[in-house]
Amino acid sequence: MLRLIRARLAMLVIVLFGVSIITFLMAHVLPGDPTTALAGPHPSQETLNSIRAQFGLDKPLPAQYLSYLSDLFHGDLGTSIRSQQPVTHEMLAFFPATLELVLVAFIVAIAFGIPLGVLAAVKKNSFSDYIIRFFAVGGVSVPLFWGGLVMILIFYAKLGWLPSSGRLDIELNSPESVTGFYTIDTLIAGDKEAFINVLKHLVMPALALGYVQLAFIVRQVRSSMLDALSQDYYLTGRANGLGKRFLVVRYALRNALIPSITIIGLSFGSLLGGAVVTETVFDWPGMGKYVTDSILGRDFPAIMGFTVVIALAYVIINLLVDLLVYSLDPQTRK
Amino acid sequence: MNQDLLVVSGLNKTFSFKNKGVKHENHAVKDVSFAIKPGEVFGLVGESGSGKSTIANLLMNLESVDSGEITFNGVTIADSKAQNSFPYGDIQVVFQDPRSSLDPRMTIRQIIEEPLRFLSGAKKTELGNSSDVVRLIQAVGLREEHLDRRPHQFSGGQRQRVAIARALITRPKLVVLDEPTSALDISVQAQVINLLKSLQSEFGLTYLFISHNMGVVKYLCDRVGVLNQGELVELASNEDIFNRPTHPYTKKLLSSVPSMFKEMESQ
Amino acid sequence: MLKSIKQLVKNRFTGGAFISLCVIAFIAIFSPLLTPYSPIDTKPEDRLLAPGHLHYFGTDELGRDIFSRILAGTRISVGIALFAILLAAFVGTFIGSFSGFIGRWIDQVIMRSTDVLLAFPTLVLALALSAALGPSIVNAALAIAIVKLPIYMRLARTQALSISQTLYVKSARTFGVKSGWIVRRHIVPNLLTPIVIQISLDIGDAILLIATLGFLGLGAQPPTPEWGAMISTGWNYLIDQWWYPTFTGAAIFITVMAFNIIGDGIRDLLDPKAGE
Amino acid sequence: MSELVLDIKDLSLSFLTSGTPVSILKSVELQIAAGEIVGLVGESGSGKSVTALAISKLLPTQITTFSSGSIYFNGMDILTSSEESVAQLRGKKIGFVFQEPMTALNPTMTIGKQLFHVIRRHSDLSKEQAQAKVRAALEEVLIAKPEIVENQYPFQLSGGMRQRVVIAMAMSANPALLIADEPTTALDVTVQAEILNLIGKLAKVHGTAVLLISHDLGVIANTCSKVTVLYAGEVVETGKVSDVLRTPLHPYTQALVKSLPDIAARGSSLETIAGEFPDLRKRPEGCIYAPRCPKKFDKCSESPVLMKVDNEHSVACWAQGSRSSS
Repeated sequence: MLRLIRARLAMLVIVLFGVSIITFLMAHVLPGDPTTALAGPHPSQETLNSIRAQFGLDKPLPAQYLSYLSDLFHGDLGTSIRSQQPVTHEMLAFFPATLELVLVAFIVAIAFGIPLGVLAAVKKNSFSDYIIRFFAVGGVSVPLFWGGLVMILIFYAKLGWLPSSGRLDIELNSPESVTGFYTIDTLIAGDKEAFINVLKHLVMPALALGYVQLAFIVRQVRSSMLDALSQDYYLTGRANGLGKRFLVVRYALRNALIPSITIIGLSFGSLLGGAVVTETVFDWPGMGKYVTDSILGRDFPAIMGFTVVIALAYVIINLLVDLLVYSLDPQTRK
Repeated sequence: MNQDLLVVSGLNKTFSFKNKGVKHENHAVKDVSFAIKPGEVFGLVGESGSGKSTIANLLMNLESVDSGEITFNGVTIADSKAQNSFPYGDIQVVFQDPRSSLDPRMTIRQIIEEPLRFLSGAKKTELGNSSDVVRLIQAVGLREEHLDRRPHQFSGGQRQRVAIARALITRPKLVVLDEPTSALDISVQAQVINLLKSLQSEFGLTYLFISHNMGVVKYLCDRVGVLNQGELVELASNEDIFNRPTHPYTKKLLSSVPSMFKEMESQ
Repeated sequence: MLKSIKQLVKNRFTGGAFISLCVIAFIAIFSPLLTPYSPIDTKPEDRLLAPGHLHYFGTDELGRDIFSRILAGTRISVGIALFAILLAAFVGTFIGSFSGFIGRWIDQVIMRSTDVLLAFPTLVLALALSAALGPSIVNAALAIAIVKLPIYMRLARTQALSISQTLYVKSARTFGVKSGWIVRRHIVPNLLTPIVIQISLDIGDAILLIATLGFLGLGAQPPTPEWGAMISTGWNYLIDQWWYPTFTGAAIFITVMAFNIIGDGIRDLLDPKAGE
Repeated sequence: MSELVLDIKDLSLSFLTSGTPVSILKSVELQIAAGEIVGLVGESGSGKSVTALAISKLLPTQITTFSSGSIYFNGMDILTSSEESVAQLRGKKIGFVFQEPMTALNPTMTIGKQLFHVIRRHSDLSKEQAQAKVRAALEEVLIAKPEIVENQYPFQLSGGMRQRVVIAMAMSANPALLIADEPTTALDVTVQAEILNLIGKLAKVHGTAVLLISHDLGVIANTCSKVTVLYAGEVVETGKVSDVLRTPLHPYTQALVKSLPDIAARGSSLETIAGEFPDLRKRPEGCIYAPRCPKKFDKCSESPVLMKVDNEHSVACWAQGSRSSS
């Protein structure tokens, strides 16, 4: 067990090292580097040089990279051009909002994705299989932003059932932040009305974001379930008189989950990515929206800061997935 | 001309692999020696893990030799110093599984002619560019129009015939048969065995026949080596091995074979 | 190949998608002839008209015919997506099969670098790359190609590894065949089927990525009629001129759906195990 | 003759493959009495595994159509019985052993747990009693140190050990019939001998009827008392092993026996069968073996019926029929 963790951690360091190189390259080497943006329209040479000096861009590349690395190490993601604030602080401020949205979307995706995938596999080529597959292929084909827009159009503009932006109605005061999750903080504060309101705000963004990953999970679980159901041990079980339902749940599903967990881990990562779009459409004050505003404002350090944070989160998720697979699949413990 | 065609002396091969961080050594071939005379069918028998396939790989230069030496026609073709030139074309192989030994994307003609493409030196001049693909495809019992089809259009038995034709295209002196009939049905196996026997006389071939099927070895092989966990435990003529086995493992192997008539007498 | 196309059409599920794909391809190729109005010229007086017989999908804030811009957008989205995926597939297959066949430390280096690229969620990496390269449709295409590259490198590598274990490659080695011939004649030809399946599954995703980058302002810049960019501006008119962003988005959805259904059909057809 | 455990009469079935029905079995007859070990031999495509799966209704229902016949198990016709009543038999009255020990067991569950599930399913033993029975079942199939094997996973066992576990599972409810479909094909010769002896011993001890399916005549000769030979889904010959293999009457059986290298004289060439395997999409009229049969004559255009040559030896061949008394 320890040996596996050590190997994975070593891998983690290598990958993070690679991530830092890529983000460094993107930030400092590629044509659109920040100085051109900062210097404003047709800058004179002096202003360009002073800005370059200010950002230390005049030093040789390796030296720049080392200083970039040491900043990263100390959690310093550079300063935002727009707000002149350290990117790290802004990230920390916005992170809980994104995490709350992504977690709810993730729970929705798994809660419905796994059972639907299993159902589609067990009832292969039946009517319900076709419906689920059509629903799933729709999910992977819908553009995230368009899905959100259509939802706003229907449930906000036309039916007026749900609010279309923000985490809480403006007139209600936001809960005193304990966990940073409005859902939990309102519960802690015992403010039932605010809690309901927070849920109403969460519905559309979480569904818009979760639907795409739900579709991915359905397709993956269905294909690995079909594979598990076609294995010899399933036929041996049937021949030994074990019930179909028992075999599907206790035998096939367990084996089907192992390959699916990796995909589910990946889908959590892409939820973080998708949040950029969903938060913009639903005006959700999280890291995603912060990034789109940075894009509009050419705030390069902020964009790069976001990319590093997401990559770090993604690598940690993959580590957790590996450990989960390790516990489920005895062959990895050989 | 009783000079041996192939001489294997003191052959050793060890595979090392890591399992849970611990280094494991698998001494697959332990000090194996034998010689094959021209025109002979030499059998190598053993169960899985006995090292027979590893020996085949060593002979075909697919694995490097740890120690010991292999000489072919008096010339050293493999030893621990590994910079010997391998007589490609003189030694050919036919593998067990016909479904995987032919490239599904190639036509039968391309498959059979592939070995010709890489001959060098004496062998190339000897063959010139007379490619007797047509003669060979007929010699193995198929028809000329089969040459332009692809492997998936053939049965297991037919594919094995194509593999044999491919092995003979370079007019080899020695053909290594690595379990050529194990994946075939009885009736198809009989056809392939008859074919191998007739081709041997027609092309003057020498066979190294590797198998776990004692029945086929008893029928085909002049001399037989019995392998157990990498060791050559017994080497003798067909007569001696099957009627007067000396080594306990050989006896156990022979007694385990559910032969047709032996049991019924006692029933 | 013809037989498999017949099978694709026969199955009800993929039949519809196949027809819509033909229509999309037709539009992409002949869009200049099909568009009733110029997708670029503005006519302020026709600003934000509702869909009618003159303008099937109405007009945008600069009086341009939305229907024509959507038709013109087909060529951009599908064309760029194909370019990015084929580029990623070609380069990825080459490097992946080479690394899978040669193995040893080269393989490790290449595989670790794919792990690094895969350490970013696709959208995030595409977003960062486009921002770094500077917002333009070509840079967006390059970003998508780079993001998709590791998928093909890893797929080609695993395929190359399993093919190099087959008996026909082992036999080729016994003929004294050089590695170059084995890769060219045995590895790559047998590698194509899984790569084609992955390409057919990836095109839909690439179109989505292009549209998303466009929506975020990182893809095509105005006035190019790129679907994502159109919605990026059209979004502000959602309440009053709901058809403006909705129809444009529907075009993306239907195109991507058609590609994905065909992709599934091709996978079930060519890779029997996955289908069964 | 003692009461029949299994009585298959005139069984014909076809599979729907890519739209066209392919006739897999045609009027198959097979009888097994308690305590008897009957061999079913045939080459690939003969339909021997399909027959086995048909007995406990494990064939894929959407593509299988039974065109005729019945399968009586202890007097109950499987084909007309409900799925629930047949499900009761599986594992309890009919045990199954498959060919591939490598994949027959669930890779992510311990051996003990999988055995436990089967035992609990077919008995009302408490958890503790069932756990004890797991160990007893492992001992009965001669697995050394069952208390260790119990907690191991399938990938930690050798092929032979895994096949023993599969046999323990199949025999755990003391079934009336054990179907072993090529149980030793994937195993080494020495391990094969042990497994065949184990199956023979268990059948004798429990009086279980055994249907042993194999393509290896040696395995059949060594283990079974009676044998049925299948060619392209049709029974060509059936009878006592010594009769059928020592003095085969049907040209196909004769060719099979003569094509075996183990008993052929070294110099002689083996007898082979000309022609190709028939296309079962349109099963030819008359004798299925006619196109490849050296003894073909005009009567062979009529489908032969299984005719008794003596009380226990029957053959489906006109050339044989005219010579014998019946």
